[in-house]
Amino acid sequence: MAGYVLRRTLLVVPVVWGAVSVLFVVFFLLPGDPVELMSGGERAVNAETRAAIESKYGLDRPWYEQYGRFWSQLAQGDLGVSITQGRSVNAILGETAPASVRLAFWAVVLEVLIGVTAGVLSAVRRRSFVDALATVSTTVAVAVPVFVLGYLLQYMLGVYTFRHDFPDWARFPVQGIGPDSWALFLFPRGSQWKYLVLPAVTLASVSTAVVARMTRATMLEVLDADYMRTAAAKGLPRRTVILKHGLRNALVPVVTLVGLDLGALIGSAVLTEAVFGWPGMGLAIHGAITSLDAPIVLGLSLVLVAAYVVVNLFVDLSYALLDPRIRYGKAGAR
Amino acid sequence: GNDGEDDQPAVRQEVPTTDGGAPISGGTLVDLQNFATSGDPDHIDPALATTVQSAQPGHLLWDGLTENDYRTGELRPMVAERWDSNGDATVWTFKLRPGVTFSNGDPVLPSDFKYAWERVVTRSMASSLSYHLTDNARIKGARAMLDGTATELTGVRADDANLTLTVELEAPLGIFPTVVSHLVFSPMNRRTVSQVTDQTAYDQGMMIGNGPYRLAEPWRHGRSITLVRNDSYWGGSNGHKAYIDRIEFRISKDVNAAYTQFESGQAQTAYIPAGRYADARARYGRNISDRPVLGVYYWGFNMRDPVVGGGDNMKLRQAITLAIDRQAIVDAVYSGSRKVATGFTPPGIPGHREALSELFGRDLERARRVLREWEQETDKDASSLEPIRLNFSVGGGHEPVATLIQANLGELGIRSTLDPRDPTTYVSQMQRGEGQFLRSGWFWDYVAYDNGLFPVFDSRAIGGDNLVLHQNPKFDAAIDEARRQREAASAIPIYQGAEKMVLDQDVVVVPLNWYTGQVVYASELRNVVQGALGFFAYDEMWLAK
Amino acid sequence: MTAVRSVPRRELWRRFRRNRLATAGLMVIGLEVAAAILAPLITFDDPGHVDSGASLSPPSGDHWFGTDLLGRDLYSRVVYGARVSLQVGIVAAVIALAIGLVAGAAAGWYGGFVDGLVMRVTDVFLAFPYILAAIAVITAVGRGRMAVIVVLGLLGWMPIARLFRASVLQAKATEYVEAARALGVSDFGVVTRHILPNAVQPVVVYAAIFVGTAVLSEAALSFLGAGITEPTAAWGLMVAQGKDYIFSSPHLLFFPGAAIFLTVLAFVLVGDGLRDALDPRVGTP
Amino acid sequence: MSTVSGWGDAALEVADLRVHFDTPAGVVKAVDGVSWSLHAGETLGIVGESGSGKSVSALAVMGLLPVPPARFPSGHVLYDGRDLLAAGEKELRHIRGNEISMIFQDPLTSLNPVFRVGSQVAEAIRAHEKVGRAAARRRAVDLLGEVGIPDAARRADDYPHELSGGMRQRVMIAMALALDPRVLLADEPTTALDVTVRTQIMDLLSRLQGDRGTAVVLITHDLGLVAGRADRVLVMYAGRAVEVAPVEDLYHRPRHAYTLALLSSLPRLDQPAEGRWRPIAGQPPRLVAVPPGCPFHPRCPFATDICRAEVPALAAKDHRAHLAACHHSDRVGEDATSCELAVDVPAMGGRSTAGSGGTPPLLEVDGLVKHYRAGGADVRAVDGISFTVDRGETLALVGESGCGKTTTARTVLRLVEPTTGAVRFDGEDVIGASAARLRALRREMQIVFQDPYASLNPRMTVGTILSEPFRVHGIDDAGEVAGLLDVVGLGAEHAGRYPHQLSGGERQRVGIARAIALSPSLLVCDEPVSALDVSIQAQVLGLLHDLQRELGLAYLFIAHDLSVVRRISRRVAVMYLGVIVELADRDVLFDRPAHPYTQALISAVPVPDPVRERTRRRVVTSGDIPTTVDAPSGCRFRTRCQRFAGELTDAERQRCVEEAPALVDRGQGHPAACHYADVSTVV
Ligand SMILES: Nc1ncnc2c1ncn2[C@@H]1O[C@H](COP(=O)(O)OP(=O)(O)OP(=O)(O)O)[C@@H](O)[C@H]1O
Ligand SMILES: Nc1ncnc2c1ncn2[C@@H]1O[C@H](COP(=O)(O)OP(=O)(O)OP(=O)(O)O)[C@@H](O)[C@H]1O
Ligand SMILES: [Mg+2]
Ligand SMILES: [Mg+2]
Repeated sequence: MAGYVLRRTLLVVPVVWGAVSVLFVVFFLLPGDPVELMSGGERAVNAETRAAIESKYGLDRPWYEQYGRFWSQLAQGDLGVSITQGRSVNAILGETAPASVRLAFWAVVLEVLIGVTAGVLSAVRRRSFVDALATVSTTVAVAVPVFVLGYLLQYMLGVYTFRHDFPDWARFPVQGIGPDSWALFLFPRGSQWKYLVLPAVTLASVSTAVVARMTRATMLEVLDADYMRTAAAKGLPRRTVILKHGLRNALVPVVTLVGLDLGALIGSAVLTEAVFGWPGMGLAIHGAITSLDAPIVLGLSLVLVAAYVVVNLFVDLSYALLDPRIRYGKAGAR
Repeated sequence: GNDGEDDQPAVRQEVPTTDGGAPISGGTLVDLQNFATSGDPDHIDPALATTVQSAQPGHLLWDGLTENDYRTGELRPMVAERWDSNGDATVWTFKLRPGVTFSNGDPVLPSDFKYAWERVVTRSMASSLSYHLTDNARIKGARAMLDGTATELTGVRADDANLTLTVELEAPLGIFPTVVSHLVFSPMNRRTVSQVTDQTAYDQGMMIGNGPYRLAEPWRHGRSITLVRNDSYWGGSNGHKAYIDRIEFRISKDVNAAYTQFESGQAQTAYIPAGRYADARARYGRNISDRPVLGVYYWGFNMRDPVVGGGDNMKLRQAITLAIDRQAIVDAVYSGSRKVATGFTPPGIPGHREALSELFGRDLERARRVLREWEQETDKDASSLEPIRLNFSVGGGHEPVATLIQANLGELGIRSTLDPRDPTTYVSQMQRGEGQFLRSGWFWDYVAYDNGLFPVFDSRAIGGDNLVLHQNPKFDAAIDEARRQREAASAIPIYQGAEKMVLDQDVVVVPLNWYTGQVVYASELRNVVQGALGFFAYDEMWLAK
Repeated sequence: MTAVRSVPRRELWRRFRRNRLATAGLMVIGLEVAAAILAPLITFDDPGHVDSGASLSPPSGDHWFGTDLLGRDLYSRVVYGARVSLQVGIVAAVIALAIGLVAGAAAGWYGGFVDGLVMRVTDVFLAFPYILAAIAVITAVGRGRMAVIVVLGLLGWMPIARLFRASVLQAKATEYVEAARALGVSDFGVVTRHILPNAVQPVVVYAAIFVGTAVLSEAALSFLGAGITEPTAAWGLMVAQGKDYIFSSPHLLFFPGAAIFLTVLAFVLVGDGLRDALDPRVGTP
Repeated sequence: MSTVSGWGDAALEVADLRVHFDTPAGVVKAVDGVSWSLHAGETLGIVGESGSGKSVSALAVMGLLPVPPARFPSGHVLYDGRDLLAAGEKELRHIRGNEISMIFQDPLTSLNPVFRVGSQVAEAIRAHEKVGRAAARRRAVDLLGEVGIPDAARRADDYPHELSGGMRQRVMIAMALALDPRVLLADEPTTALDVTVRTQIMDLLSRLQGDRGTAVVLITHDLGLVAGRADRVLVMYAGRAVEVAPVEDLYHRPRHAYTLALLSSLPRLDQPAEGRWRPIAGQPPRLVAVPPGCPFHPRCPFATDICRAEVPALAAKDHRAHLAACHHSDRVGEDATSCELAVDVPAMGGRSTAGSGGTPPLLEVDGLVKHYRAGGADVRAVDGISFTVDRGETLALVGESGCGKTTTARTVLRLVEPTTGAVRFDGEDVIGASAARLRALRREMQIVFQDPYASLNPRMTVGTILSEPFRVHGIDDAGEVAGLLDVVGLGAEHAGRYPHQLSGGERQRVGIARAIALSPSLLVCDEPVSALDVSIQAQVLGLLHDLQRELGLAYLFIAHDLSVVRRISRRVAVMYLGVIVELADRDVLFDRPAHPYTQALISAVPVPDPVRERTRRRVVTSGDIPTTVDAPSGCRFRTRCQRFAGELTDAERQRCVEEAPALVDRGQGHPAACHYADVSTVV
């Protein structure tokens, strides 16, 4: 087991390295000129100013020197300095990462709670109304563009309820993370909860559908399993049979999916972040790409990639807990 | 300056209707019209803030030597009590008001101005606003500092004892007092600013100013810039402190989202996205600030282009100008919110004349006639020309305009194609002459005729903002002549003549429309006044209970 | 994931047809393909025809779906948009399939070093936040239809490679492959005649769903300003532009949005139908 | 419908049970009018081929069938004065596991893989009794000890996959008997286990049954197994009960044509290859389309018009307790004693041609070794075996699961490369052959696989599959496919079908046809019939036999079913953990086995004869088969050897521990790898 953990952990390194290097290359292919963008977009830049900016950020050095510098800084825990904001990327990370993590975390919570419940219900009551409802809504959730859903929610629970003087609980803020954004922890404080609701629901929508579909499929498979019959034959109540014996076995693929998702959600939440003005990493990277701010893009992407890989490492390792048949570094018994 | 992005907030020169009632102090204003349109500014340091939005907080944090009255647009003294110049308008002396302090209690002295201006042209600052000192005002020694050959701004003398600031220019400039109203000329508290190691990162921390507001906390990127009332403010030209306790400028890139946020009752101001303008008019009626601001949206011809440029093709340009339906563009693309341009210089600039250009109205008949003349004169066939390239930068929302222009040209039998370019290098591509019929825009930095004509059309601005590469010695001479006038009034006819020259004789640009404000505000917000250059006078507003 | 195994085509079709939803999905796709091909015949207006006077008119007899900002007929644009969106979805899927199949086959068949290498590269690509990586590349190469297609393909092949590798490994270990080798069939023959046809079906399921998600991704990219550019009539672009008029002129969002929705739904249903048809547990009794 | 309860009060009674499933393909009448009763302490055997409705009827008793698709058009399940079919969920829950419990076929899949076995047993207790966690666990550990799990306290914390198949089934039994139920339904409790382990488990069940007086329903398709274990036997066919009788009556005086046919189609361990043997023709019916009248009539040699028209009722025959549903039970009864319809089969196994002309053996395997590396350990799948196969003869290779039979087959054909050792075909070195030579050699050696589904490419039609050999070797295949189909007893219409459209037997025929397409001289058959039903098994064996006679094929026949081996082989090699432990002519091996393992193996196979089965001498091995990774030193069998455990002195044992016995003749007339080889009769 220890050997396996070590091997898997070491594999993280080439993946992160490869991903960031690819991004680096892409950035060197970019035809744009960050300096020009910096100075207000369309304003002409005089040569002196340009030279000064370029030497300040090392943009005048050959690519391999910039590349080397990136990694050597990184070795000291320094992600570099943003070109457009003039601040350290570490600081930007410090502000955006907690927001991203909060959003992704709660989206995953919703996704698991709703997705698994819906999946189990529709598998157990196959071909019932619940099943039909779950199937229809999950298919629809997959086919509606995320931002359209976000706008609809904003309109219905933000604008409409405000205009028509609905009670306070039905009125949701439509932008941002909330008043006291300094306390950016997993658990929002006070009215921050309300700010979280719509983005989390929007972000969770697609994943919830996927989780529900996956849970339903594996549950159906598990319900057919011999050990379910054994459990019933012992005289256990149906709930116990389904929730203890069934769900536990259906969990491995669901956990894999959720793990992949948690890693991916932090980055791919960009659409939701854009719709709700959520100050997360996705939005920061998106903004940095359009303003050609390579240090932000590389620095934050590095963190995202690492987060993704590490989360998945944990998912991999958690299999051993969920399914005792999976033991690493040892041949499976007969 | 040049418009950073297309849609900008607005200025107005007329006195707005103010709501009755006495001003009340207190409350928090959540603002979405400023930074909730195009996201984080690059800088909010007066020395570095390039766009109207990025300069807005600066206007509340600093008072300069002079200012344009937010209601009438006329130039008024601020920190400078009075000023004067020598005979040819090359040496200017400002006498500072005593008792003006920074928010940390330090007095504002002439040396603080000198220090601030030197800071702007310090090479390592790499300020893209340095041209105000080097090119526009042409302060002696500014160029040398920028080149790195000098460490002092030799043309500026600060006499702190007598509160006198003397400025020597390299060329006459009658509008210099107007020029120094620009935020870049704000004073800097030397004692605190010189402590900062990276001067370009000064705006990341707690900047100290002398205006009606002060920073409540450092700039929070992507989120907000928050100001609180400066309770030690000296009162300014209107003699009172600000009313609203706290102003939160929320930062976002999504105009639509911000507007939705306003609609859900989460903010007091918002910028109205074009597509929602009609709806907003109907719904919020009186609470919309929509007067014209000092900016023009235009398409220009590359004057060095063999097909459309040069004297020979003047009539082709004329025909194109006459064919474009400015009204239709304003109606379709901007929901009628902008004003059709009848010249280049917008209303609000002293000297503006309505219908200055004789080519502003659409006249398809005349266009066809002129085109036929051009065909005969040049022995060319308009319909067999290579399609004319319509250049614009991607992402600025110019596609619909280009598409409509394409349709208009089609009516003349002239073929054209959309040629969108990378926004990050658009300017330099155009500077290199790669454009043909190209989109641009201009925002005035100060309320002066010169500030539009010189940067866009003077041959000395080629390589700068003269993207049409217009070069006409007669025009250049007229500008010089106007600048020599000490009296603003006497310069105006000269500027008007110069403008007519570029519009009707050389036919260099087609000004399509003048920008207007598109800001909606909550009914409890009172006395919403937008200054001449697009800045809101938040210090004059108050929140009704 | 449920085990998916190989089923002969005729049988697959028979089982697929039993699934009414999936058949409906297939019909929607068929109609869209027909609309895309016959676009000039079934529309009354050039999709690029500008009529500034008719800007933003609501649906009417003249303009079934209304007009857009520039007064272009939305019905024509939606119909012509089928060409673009189907092209984006299908070509991107083809690119992803081409890369994924080659990579997966190489990894599965050769194993060892090749396998390790391919899987690491797959990991690298999977680790990117998908949309952000797409935006970065599109920013680099410039916006446009080709860019969107290529990027979606280039960033979408990894699951295909993984799936295909797994099913190649599975097929490789079967007794019929062994039987073929025992008969003296060459490696090439084994791969092309026995392994590929059997391993490709689970991938086809994924590819069908991929087409749907690619159409969605195009919309997402347009929304984030990195999609297809004007004046192309692309659904994603129309939706992204229409969202600004969501309250004043909802038809701008509704019609292209519905087109996207139906298309994605159709491909997802077809994918689901294929999966069920391939599922051994739903076999002939 | 007459009730079958004849003997006083029944512990459990099933009356006119019908279970129908609604499926897209139609109504599956899985159980269609079955009645039986079970008395306290009694063992009722239910036998029948796959799909005949055995499991479904047991599950119906437990109320474990999914409703829908299941329906119960008629029937009662009477237990303790209640009808379980009508009982509510709560009542059923009280009965399940507590009063009636069940053991399932596959102990691996029937235990929940994610819970420890101890807790799964404890859970069964806590489902019905209010006991604490700790107390339940103590009882679970006791139970595990009682079912013969050594070191039960520790093993209780194991997960199912950490136990061997036999141990898992013991856990299942512990779970089923935890609450002393009155009735135990054992659904194929030993089918998934190795032969030697089967005996252990059945003995355990019998002992526990005896101790507790449990009534047992023993469901199986193995006629031999019921013969020795059941008091009464019920035979099912196509969802119907066709015959019920006390065990002796059923085996010696069958009164239903199907029972008779089944009995006479069985290859028997206790009978020489020559003699009475009669495969049943045709296929069992599909349950969506059961033939009208007697469901067996299409395959029945006695069938007449009445069989086609009328469903025969289950009626008493010789005496009250012997019932059969056959229109011709009298003729069946006569035939059973006269063997009128049986055909005499000549000896199978081919004739060796070796020695006659001094020609070398067709296949020569010498010191073959194949080691796999898996998970950091060396799997010594085949560890130095040598044997020969002569032209036209059948050499059977037998042994329990995992002993290396398949590996041997694959290495012989060089489908995997051996670690060391030589394989010569007709004198030519196979291992060192070039690619081109290998291709040529492969025309001569072919293989038939165990799983008739997996060995046919599902996307090719039978025609394409059969023409592939010709295509590959550049031979014109015109007419060949039709000829091949004909040879294996299939029609030309099969050429256009896909494998899934064929039955198991038909698929296996296609597999054989493909193997013989290029007229090889050696066919390696890797368990070609073990996945097939008894009646189909007989058909395929018959086909192989015919082919051998007609084409002079030699077979390397791999099997674990010794009854089959006895019927078809000429010589037999017994493998244990990668080595051959005994090699002899067939009859010699069965009549006078010399190696203790061979003896245990043979004695573990039940024979379908109740009298004989009860009086046979048993050689019982203990424990589980070690894995090839941790094979014992010296003699690999010593850990399970009854002689090592009981008869040998310490000094003698020392030799077994230290020295691996060579495969040589120690005076018993044939080679055996045992230091103390000693001939003994166990059949
Ligand atoms: N849930 C179900 N839905 C439809 N058909 C079913 C279902 N369960 C069982 N059957 C069918 O009922 C028939 C009888 O099945 P059953 O399991 O009782 O056979 P069996 O005699 O136990 O055979 P085996 O020896 O293979 O276990 C089979 O044809 C099977 O396909
Ligand atoms: N490719 C492989 N890698 C590792 N171990 C293997 C491999 N193939 C077989 N083995 C192991 O080699 C041993 C012998 O396997 P083999 O399949 O030859 O047994 P068998 O006698 O055919 O068994 P069965 O009766 O179950 O078919 C087993 O322990 C098996 O797990
Ligand atoms: Mg069964
Ligand atoms: Mg085997």
